[in-house]
Amino acid sequence: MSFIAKSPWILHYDGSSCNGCDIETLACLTPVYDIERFGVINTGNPKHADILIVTGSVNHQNRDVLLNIYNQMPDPKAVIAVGICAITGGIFAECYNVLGGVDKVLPVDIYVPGCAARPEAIIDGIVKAIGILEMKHQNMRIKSKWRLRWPWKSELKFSY
Amino acid sequence: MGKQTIIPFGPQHPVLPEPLHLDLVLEDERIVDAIPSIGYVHRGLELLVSKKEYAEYVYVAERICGICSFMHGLGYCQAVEEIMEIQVPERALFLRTIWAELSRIHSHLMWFGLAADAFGLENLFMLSWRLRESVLDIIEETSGGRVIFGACKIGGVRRDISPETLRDMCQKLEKLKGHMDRLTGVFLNDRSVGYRLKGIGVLTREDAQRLGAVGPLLRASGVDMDMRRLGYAAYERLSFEPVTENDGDCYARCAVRARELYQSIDLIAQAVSMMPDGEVDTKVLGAPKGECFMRLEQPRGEVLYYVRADGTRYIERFRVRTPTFTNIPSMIHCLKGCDFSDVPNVILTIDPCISCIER
Amino acid sequence: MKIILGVILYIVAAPLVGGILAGIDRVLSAKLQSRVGPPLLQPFYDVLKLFEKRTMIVNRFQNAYAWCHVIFMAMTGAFFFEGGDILLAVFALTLAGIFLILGAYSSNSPYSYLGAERELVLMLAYEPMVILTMVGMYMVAQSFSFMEIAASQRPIILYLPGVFLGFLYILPMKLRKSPFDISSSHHAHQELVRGLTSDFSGSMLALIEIAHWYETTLLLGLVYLFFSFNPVVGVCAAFGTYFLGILVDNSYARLKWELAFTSAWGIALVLGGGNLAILYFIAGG
Amino acid sequence: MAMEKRIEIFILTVDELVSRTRSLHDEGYRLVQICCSKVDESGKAVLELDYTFDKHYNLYNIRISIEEGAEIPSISEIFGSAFVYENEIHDLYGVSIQGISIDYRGNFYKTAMPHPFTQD
Repeated sequence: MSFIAKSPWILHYDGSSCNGCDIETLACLTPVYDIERFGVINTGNPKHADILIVTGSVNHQNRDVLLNIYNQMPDPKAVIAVGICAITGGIFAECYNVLGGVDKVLPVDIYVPGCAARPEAIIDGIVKAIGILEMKHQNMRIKSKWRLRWPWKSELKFSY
Repeated sequence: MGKQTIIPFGPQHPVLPEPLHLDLVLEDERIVDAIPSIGYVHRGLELLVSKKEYAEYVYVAERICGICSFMHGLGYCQAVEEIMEIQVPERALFLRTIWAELSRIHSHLMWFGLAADAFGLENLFMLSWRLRESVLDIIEETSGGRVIFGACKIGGVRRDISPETLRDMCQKLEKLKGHMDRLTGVFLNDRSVGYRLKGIGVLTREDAQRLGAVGPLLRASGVDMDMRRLGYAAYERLSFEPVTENDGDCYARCAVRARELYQSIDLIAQAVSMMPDGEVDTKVLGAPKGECFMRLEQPRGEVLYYVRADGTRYIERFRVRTPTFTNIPSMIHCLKGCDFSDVPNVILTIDPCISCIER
Repeated sequence: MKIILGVILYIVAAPLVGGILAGIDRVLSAKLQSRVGPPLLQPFYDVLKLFEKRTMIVNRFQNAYAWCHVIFMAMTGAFFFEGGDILLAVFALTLAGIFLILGAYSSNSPYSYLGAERELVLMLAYEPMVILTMVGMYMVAQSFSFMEIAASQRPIILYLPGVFLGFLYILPMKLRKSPFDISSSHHAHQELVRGLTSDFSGSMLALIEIAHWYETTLLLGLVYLFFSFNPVVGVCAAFGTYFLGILVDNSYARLKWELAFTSAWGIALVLGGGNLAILYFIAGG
Repeated sequence: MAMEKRIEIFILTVDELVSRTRSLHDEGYRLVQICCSKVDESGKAVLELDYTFDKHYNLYNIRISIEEGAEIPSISEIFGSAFVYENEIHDLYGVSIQGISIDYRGNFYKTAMPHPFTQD
């Protein structure tokens, strides 16, 4: 078991959601649901995050923002699409400005259905994403033959 | 004149979960200009009227915004009912009022949490959201949903609330009042919170009126304007006074919302005590023809719906002017001249709802 | 030989103590917020996970600065706990802080830039009080050596109550806690995202976190010095101070840098300076 | 206070818009919204702009009809908050409005297609 399973840090991006799934995602952090039990922190900073939670569909303007955020997240990382809008576009799929679900832009690992997705479902999605993160970490380890990424092995990957 | 820095604020930013983008021009830590740019949430749902039938469009209207979802549905339904001249049963009107006020409580409690988070008091954020959960429990118990509950439909409401549940609801809300005292007490009396809120982002009465502010933002500047006075739903028969404060700063906006929480609980108690018996919906036949403006008071302020129908099953034009949209000029005005560390406070005390702005 | 062993022991043990303290902090904060909270060892999981992650850097200087930050932080503690000169330790601590600021400056992100600026202001705010603390300890113990201060049987706290209170006041600035988590906070819910550490990721962030644990241990060590006449009281006071910090963290809003600066200088002047002046006159008279 | 029943709409020409708006402003009215809708008038597409004002909970509507692509004057000098609506109408309907106090020049909404609300 790798440590990534013990401390998945999330980053929440609101695509073009109606706020319903957003507030449910935030509600996961609060006392009744308290997702910090699993070591989850809402980082707010892509460079620190392991799991990207996207609510709402993708449109032409936030497409680049989403890609940018995803590219700034260091590997291993997972993407969760929360809510029906993030999965297919939902009720707004027919709108002219909506491209569709998040998977049009990013590889999505976990789909959490619902309108709005309930906090229990979101927590379940995050726990499932932990499994995927661990798998991705194993793949990285096979490639690099290192269990830990040693600090001096860092790469110049991102610049402004 | 110091060196100017431009800080991109959003669209992804931990303080504001929603994608508003602001370019803040800073001189050291002082904001000299703020340029908002929107469109990250723009879906164009006003055009969906040509694809969804008028009765089906209620679902879209509810998803304009997930926080005041019920009120958006209510506004749309009222506009269509107005055009079609439908008499909504009394009981349905009272139930609508109750759900609308529950939405207001849940929205304000959520706002208190986000505001606490903005000035770095994590503990208060957790407390407010914990109280909010008890309101959500009531909403779930009565309607089946937590944030988007689809209780409103053209001609009435979708389900009835039994008298026992109504009684329980009143008791729970009465109990909630005690917890709210603690919450609002911290907001209004704590010294460090007061330091972050008092005198910050002042909007004078004249500026508020000139810039078209609405809702708690306007009432905090001393203007008595509350669309509930129009008497839609059952408000005509309930007695209440709009809450106003005179300072126009972030603290006053907090105080307005704090007092509105109690007002809402009081309104619900009044509505429950006056609740008539009878049906909760009427049959709707035909299609709307005509046009209508409908205004409601949302947690964030006055919202206006314009519906124009031509007698087919599809509405011709639907427009919604949401409170946050008209509060943008006030927000820009307040941001200018304040500190960078005040930006989250000022933005949040406007209570922005970006998906409302852009629809 | 004994010193070398001691240094090695310190370098291994200090982050463990700091990490456990951070874990206690998170559990206690969660309890104060009526949540269950993470496991006690969560900070260690976090840091080990960060080592597992790929590290993205903006430029190579960043790595060097992060390394210097943690090395100097560890060295400071080593000076301090192995009986070195506390004045030297305090200057090395400042240097370690400067390296983090340089690291934040070296990335072009406006958030880390502003975070670095605020950290500099904070440094200006707390540094006078730290120096006054050192001077006060010298006046009481007639030595800058940690060993001699710790060994002195005089209850330093009785001579320096004002200095101690002033030191308590600046402690949240060094520990990055509310009300002074201005430049970088534990919870990234502020206008600067994570401020100073916004642009560090993966193992570099882990190093900064470890450096923070060293710093926590070191600062609690300074608190211990005030009560060193009785080791049990000293350890209790150090932990008590930390818990007080958690309590304050959970009950205050984040203040602004102007207030942090003026209040820290005011307190340094009144409490610290006043205390030293009284001490001087009593000693002189 | 009763609900607003049938709405009163005053139909004006483009030239009268600014002067009427100014007199409403002086009478203490507040700008509630500006709304644009596309209507077919005997086979020809016409844009109708509704300017809604409010005083003491009473709505006052001004409606002007223009052709697509026409130019109209801005009222943002009179009502400071008008600039958001005018930018919106410019971006979504392609109406060019002269002299908006804060003019985004088509960058307020960045949509997939220009002037989506005029497309069929």
